Amino acid sequence: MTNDELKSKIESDFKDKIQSAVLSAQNEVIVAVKPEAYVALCQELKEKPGYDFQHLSCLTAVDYPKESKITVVCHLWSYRKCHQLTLKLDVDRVNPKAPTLERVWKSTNWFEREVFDLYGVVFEGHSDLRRIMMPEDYTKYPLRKDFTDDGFIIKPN
Amino acid sequence: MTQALFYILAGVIVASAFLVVTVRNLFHCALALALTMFGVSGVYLYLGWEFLAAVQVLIYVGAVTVLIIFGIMLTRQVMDDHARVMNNQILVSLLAAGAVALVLFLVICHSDFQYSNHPALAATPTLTAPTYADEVSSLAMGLLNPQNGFAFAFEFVSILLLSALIGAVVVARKDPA
Amino acid sequence: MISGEKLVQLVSSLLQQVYALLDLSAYAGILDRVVCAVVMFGFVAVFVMFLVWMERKVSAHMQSRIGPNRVGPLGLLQTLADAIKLTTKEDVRPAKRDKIPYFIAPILAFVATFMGMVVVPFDNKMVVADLNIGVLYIIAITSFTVIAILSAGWSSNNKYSLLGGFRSAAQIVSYEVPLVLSLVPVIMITGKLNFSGIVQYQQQAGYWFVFPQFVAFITFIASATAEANRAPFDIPEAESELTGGFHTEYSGVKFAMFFLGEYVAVVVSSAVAATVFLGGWLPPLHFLGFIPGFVWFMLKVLLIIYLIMAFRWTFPRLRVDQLMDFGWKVLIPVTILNILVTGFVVLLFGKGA
Amino acid sequence: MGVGLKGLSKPEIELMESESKVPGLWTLEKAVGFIFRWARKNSLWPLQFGTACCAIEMMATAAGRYDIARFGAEVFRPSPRQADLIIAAGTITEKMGYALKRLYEQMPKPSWVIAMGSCTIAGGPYYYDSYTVVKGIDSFVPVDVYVPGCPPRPESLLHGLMAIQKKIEDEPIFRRRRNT
Amino acid sequence: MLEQYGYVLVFLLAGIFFILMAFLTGWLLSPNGLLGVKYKYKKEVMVDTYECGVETYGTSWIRFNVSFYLYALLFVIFDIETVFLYPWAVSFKQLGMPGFLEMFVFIAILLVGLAYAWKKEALKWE
Amino acid sequence: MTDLLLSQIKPGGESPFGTDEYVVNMGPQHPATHGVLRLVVKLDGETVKETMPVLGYLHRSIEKICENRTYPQCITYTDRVDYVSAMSVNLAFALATERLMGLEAPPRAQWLRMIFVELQRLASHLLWMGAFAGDIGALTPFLYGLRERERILDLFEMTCGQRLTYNYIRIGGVMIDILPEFVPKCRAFLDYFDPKIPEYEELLTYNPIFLERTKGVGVITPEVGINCGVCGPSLRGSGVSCDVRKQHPYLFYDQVKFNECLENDGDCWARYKVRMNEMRESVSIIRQCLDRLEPGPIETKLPPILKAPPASEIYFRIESSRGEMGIYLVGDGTPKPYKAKFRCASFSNTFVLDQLTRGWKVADIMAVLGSLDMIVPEVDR
Amino acid sequence: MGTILGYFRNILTGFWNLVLGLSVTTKYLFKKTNTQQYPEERMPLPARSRSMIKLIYDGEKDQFNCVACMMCAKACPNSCIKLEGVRGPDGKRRMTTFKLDFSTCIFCGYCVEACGFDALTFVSEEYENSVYKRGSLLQDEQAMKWVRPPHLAPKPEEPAATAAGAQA
Amino acid sequence: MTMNDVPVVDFLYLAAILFGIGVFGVLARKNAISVLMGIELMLNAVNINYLAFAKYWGNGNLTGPVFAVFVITIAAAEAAVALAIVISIYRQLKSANVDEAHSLRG
Repeated sequence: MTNDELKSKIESDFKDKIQSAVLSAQNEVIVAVKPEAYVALCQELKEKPGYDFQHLSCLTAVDYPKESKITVVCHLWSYRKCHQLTLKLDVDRVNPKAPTLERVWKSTNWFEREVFDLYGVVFEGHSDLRRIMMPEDYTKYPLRKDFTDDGFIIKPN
Repeated sequence: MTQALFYILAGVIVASAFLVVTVRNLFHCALALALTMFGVSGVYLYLGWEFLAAVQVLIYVGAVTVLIIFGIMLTRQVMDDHARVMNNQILVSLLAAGAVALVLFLVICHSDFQYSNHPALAATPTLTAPTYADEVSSLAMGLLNPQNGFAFAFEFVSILLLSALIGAVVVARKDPA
Repeated sequence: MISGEKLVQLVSSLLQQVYALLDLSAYAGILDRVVCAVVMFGFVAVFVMFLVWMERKVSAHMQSRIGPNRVGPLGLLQTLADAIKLTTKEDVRPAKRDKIPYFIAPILAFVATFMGMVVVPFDNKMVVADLNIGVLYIIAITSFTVIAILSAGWSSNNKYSLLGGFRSAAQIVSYEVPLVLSLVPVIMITGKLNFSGIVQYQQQAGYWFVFPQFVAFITFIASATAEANRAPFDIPEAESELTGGFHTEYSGVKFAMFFLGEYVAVVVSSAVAATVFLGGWLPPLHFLGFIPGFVWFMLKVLLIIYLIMAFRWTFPRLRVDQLMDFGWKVLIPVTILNILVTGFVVLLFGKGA
Repeated sequence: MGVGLKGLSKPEIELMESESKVPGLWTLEKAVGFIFRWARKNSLWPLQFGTACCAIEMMATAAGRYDIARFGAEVFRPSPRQADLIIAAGTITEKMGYALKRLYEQMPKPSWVIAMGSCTIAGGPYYYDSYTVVKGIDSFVPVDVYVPGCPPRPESLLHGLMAIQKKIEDEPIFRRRRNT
Repeated sequence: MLEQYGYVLVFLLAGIFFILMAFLTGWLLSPNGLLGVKYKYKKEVMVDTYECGVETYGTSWIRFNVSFYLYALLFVIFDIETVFLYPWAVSFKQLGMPGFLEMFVFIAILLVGLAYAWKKEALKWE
Repeated sequence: MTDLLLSQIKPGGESPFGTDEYVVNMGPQHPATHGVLRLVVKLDGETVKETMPVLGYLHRSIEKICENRTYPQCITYTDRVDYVSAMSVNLAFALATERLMGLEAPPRAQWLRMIFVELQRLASHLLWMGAFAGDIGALTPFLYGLRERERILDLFEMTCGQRLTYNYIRIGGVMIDILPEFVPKCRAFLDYFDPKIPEYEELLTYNPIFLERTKGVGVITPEVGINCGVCGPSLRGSGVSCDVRKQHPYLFYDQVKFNECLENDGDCWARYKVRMNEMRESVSIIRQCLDRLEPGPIETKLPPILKAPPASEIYFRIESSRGEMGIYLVGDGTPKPYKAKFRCASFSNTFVLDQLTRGWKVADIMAVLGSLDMIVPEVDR
Repeated sequence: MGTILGYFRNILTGFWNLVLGLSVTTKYLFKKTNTQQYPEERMPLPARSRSMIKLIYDGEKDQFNCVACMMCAKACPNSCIKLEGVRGPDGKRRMTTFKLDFSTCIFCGYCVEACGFDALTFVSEEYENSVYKRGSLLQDEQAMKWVRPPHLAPKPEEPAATAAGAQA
Repeated sequence: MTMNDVPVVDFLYLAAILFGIGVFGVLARKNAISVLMGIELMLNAVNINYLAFAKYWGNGNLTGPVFAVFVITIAAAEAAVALAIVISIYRQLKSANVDEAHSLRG
């Protein structure tokens, strides 16, 4: 199945769950998900025979201060079908909240903790949402674009 | 010279035995017990019982003390510095122990053991220290020779050990419930 | 030709003269003993230094390295430097320690094994005290090590120390049983408990016990390695789990004493193995008899020590439960079986076997 | 990061103010001091401490080709109680800094520190834009020798070790009585 | 014969003496000892428990698992066996077959104990 | 800094076995945690009740730094993400950037990249084998591994001048062409290396102690493995085919012959076997690459200032020595990446540690951790 | 019976495999080591080795080759190069101060590649850089001065043209 | 060897003192393990007597040492079982004090 086919298949199968599905210039299928259908869509993508996305490669976030949003990005991979899918979920930057995917892929546990630690996105329903990289009593979210701290020197030029 | 050695040894034994019953920290008690046992093995040696001295060290110092230390670790009361060590019968027990010791002393004083060093007795050949071949192998003969009386006791010991083993394993093992 | 016996006679007559010269003949008995102790301590210290150096060299060459070579020829003084450094290192005493056991543990660890050196027969008659119950004596006296290790682990007030110390105690007591049992067949054959007697038996019989009692030899080496807490049985010190085990909190001289004690334990067990199984001071072939017995003895001891070192640098470490299983479920049944088989064979095929 | 590790000055040595009055004692002291320095120099046991890339080079230094054992320094001790030297190999973050500081303070004196690699010397590649990396461990642990490189070659580390050895020759061994 | 044990005693005392001397030397010469260089540092951290560079948590003197005790117990039992085994081994040839059979029974009974412990998983490290 | 973590752990009640629950802290400075991973282990006696990895002792904020570096400058940081296998990360980043910008490196550069990445895989696996053996107590294989690794590093140093942080694989090609003597030297190394693998196997594979320590220990079932995101050789030990080189070929991996090494047991021993076999496969891949190496350019012509198109993004994965190495790049039209995320195999592999060690003994933590081939900077970045 | 036989067979095979392992290590005990005894023997490093960065000093012209074009400072991912230059009387720029902070330098090589004037170079053999003071790692042009020995030809000019580092 | 320098009564006195201390330990200590240690002391005192008598009055009869061996054996077995009981009581009552072990009665 080529990425083009995958895109159209997703568009037809999950019309009500996604906002958009595009094929990027780098030939990747990028799907923007509706927040309320996020977990359900992931569950189906994992289990539905045509998709078989058993493997969550990566979960991260991108901070867009201009648009005042943080995008949670998941990269899925199917070991059987060998295809890849990018899921995107926009959350509010001021009060970032997203449902957890822990029940779908266990591996998201640490990925979500990391995103929580570095971006401050709260994953609701997460079993153990603590800081993972930074000290427990740290208060800031370092990977946000507007992060500053003492001892944080920005490279000149 | 050697006489003095015995009295030093006796002093060590008594002092460490005293520590065993009085020291608060159980771990220290166990160490003092090991020292006592070592001293007692010295006494055995002094009496000429080499093999038994070695056995004393092997069993008491090497095994029983270790067992007791493990027991202490399992019933951690050791670091409980505020708890009382003695129960409330301390005076009574002091009296009782004193009485026991006194009675024993009296018995010893009034017996004819006093005269064991009587020259007549001292001259008898039995008083020489048992020689090497005697001790270990004659102990074995005494124990194991079927004609001798202890063969049955010997086998009985193995039954005893077996039952001790089974009993202790059953009692000490964690309860599945 | 020089032999251990002559050497001893020479030295003792020399000593007598010295005593006479100093007008101390009345105390000859006690002075003899003190001289023995001092000489033995010197020997142990130097030999252990040599062994540590040897271990470092052997491990280095096994790993395609060179090993220490800066201090002294071939780095021979390396251990001396280590010893001096450890002596001049600050002695950190943890605040929460249990003072008395913390202090006596290193003393006991060394003394227990050092006392074992009393019965080591370097050559015919070249032995400090040829005790009648030699074998039993060594086994009894080295059981003090357990107490030392327990004290060290207990008193340091450190989780790794405690876990390491108690593991070690459990290990040592478990391996003491096969150690003791593996010597029984030899005693059955010789009927002797003293080392010289065992060697003399081998001399008369014309073979070393390693050949008829190979199983006993292997089990002895294995349990002796475990008794000395050496890899692959170094669970108590298991660096990758417990950061050093019972001596985690010891520094400076006290740590050096544990180190020394461990190596003396290795020396004592190798000496026992060399005596009981490899014929002690006997030369391997008759025509090699011109080389003094103590040289042969030391060579055999070194061979066994090399074996123990090679174990350490070759094998992975057993897990603690597997270690216990190995002791109880392999070594003890095998040694008991060995005793029974030896008994049958000796009884069936005549007294001379 | 605002938490900030507190600095620690190199243990101050109460230095000699005047030499001993007895000349013989002085020579003895010198001779003994020579032996002690020789011993310390040739028996630098490092702590098993490595965090990042430099730790791999540290291992390589201990391995066959470079063989730190030649200097008697292959005895990597897991416990700081028996170590003489911390080779701070690799990036030290604030979180790790507390551990490093504690480890250093738990080492019996005399003890030495090698700052190996750019990261430990000054934050290295993580000097800019990093919100976690300590910009030089010398702010809280007294460093004796800096070995630059990213990571330094094993030879460089050996050179650093020899620099420590040279440094030991100048360090006092005995307490001197003050001339009052 | 027994004067030989004088050597043992002297070795014991000498060993203790040598070690105390080593301790004394260490105390004299080491830093912060009597003659050594004085270092100033934070004593409370230095003497605190080492635990991989973080502060220690909870007590170290914990209660241990019963399996330690069970091993020690088994050891005691088997150690007693050696008490009988050694004299037997020494006079093995005098005792002949009857003695051998006696000991066979003895060992067999103890092996039953070992097998029991094995079966009941007392020989299982927790 | 207060240690908040420990204050959160409950002291733990009395267990029915008469043993206290016992919290042992391993790390951050601990010989077996390969650097600065910290494990807080709850024990019941010697049995592990829970393993709690505490990360972040080496969190160096590389992702933040990369947001303020140009694409070529980022390559220097990729070296330090996984210093044991720096070439792989170099390659991943270079390939991701090339895809993002629609570039392609010339064939010779691709072959060179393959050679170096496979050599790096050998070096990494050698170090892993040594460290794994060291974790379970065998010290000598560690030095053997390092000894052979030195010869690989010689090849690297000869070519790019560094031993560990190469900065060799660049966007659009490689830094510099190999020297003419490289190919014979590389072949000589491979010939030297061939008989070494059986030697390690003699030392370890069927050693009864090694078998005891690894067989049946830390079993990853395929379901758990996939669900927990385990990848690379660790997952192949469970019999799941997950080699990116096969599934989603990059470079010229579709033009060389090699087998994907699979074992079915999923225990530490299976993972060990997979890596040992992978070394053999790597040797064969390098031989094939050397055979097919032809002269040609080693770099494509790049624009003077390398800019990614606005709002472009790429998630590119390769098979690094430890498993799936993914790079997620978001471009915003400037010379610097808007977002760079390194998806490292160790991060997800370490996650599974807690599940694998529960109910096992303390010593098994080391064996399992070792067999997962965890590198702390990859976890923390 | 089978289990008992298996028990002994396991013991025997295990023993044999242990002996095999021992034979490997013992074999190496007698093999020659490949240790480079560093202070006495110095391993010849490949010419490309990135051990130390030096500023090339032209002995004939009695000046540094550097013209302070700032390419190296720009290429440096870590901003550890600080340099200043002036335009000389002949209209050519000349470097006046050059500071490289080796305490943060990561030896990535971008500065050398970016240099189009053969002014910076790596010197392979100078790896003994340990210092007692951190300050001495901030080196200036005098400390980095290096005259190219005659047997080392100047580099072909490929780096400046193609180096990716130059695009910074 | 001049063994006979020490009169046999001195051994007996030593044993008596040791026995007395043991009795005191058994009666006065609160902790069951201490009580056990007291018992061990008493048994040792008995053994000293056995061996002293066997040496001085034994007339070559080895019954004394044989009994000493049995005493050592039984003492060790007793210690093992007693400690096991202490441990199991401790597990029930969370205490190893003898006074508190009343509940064993019913």
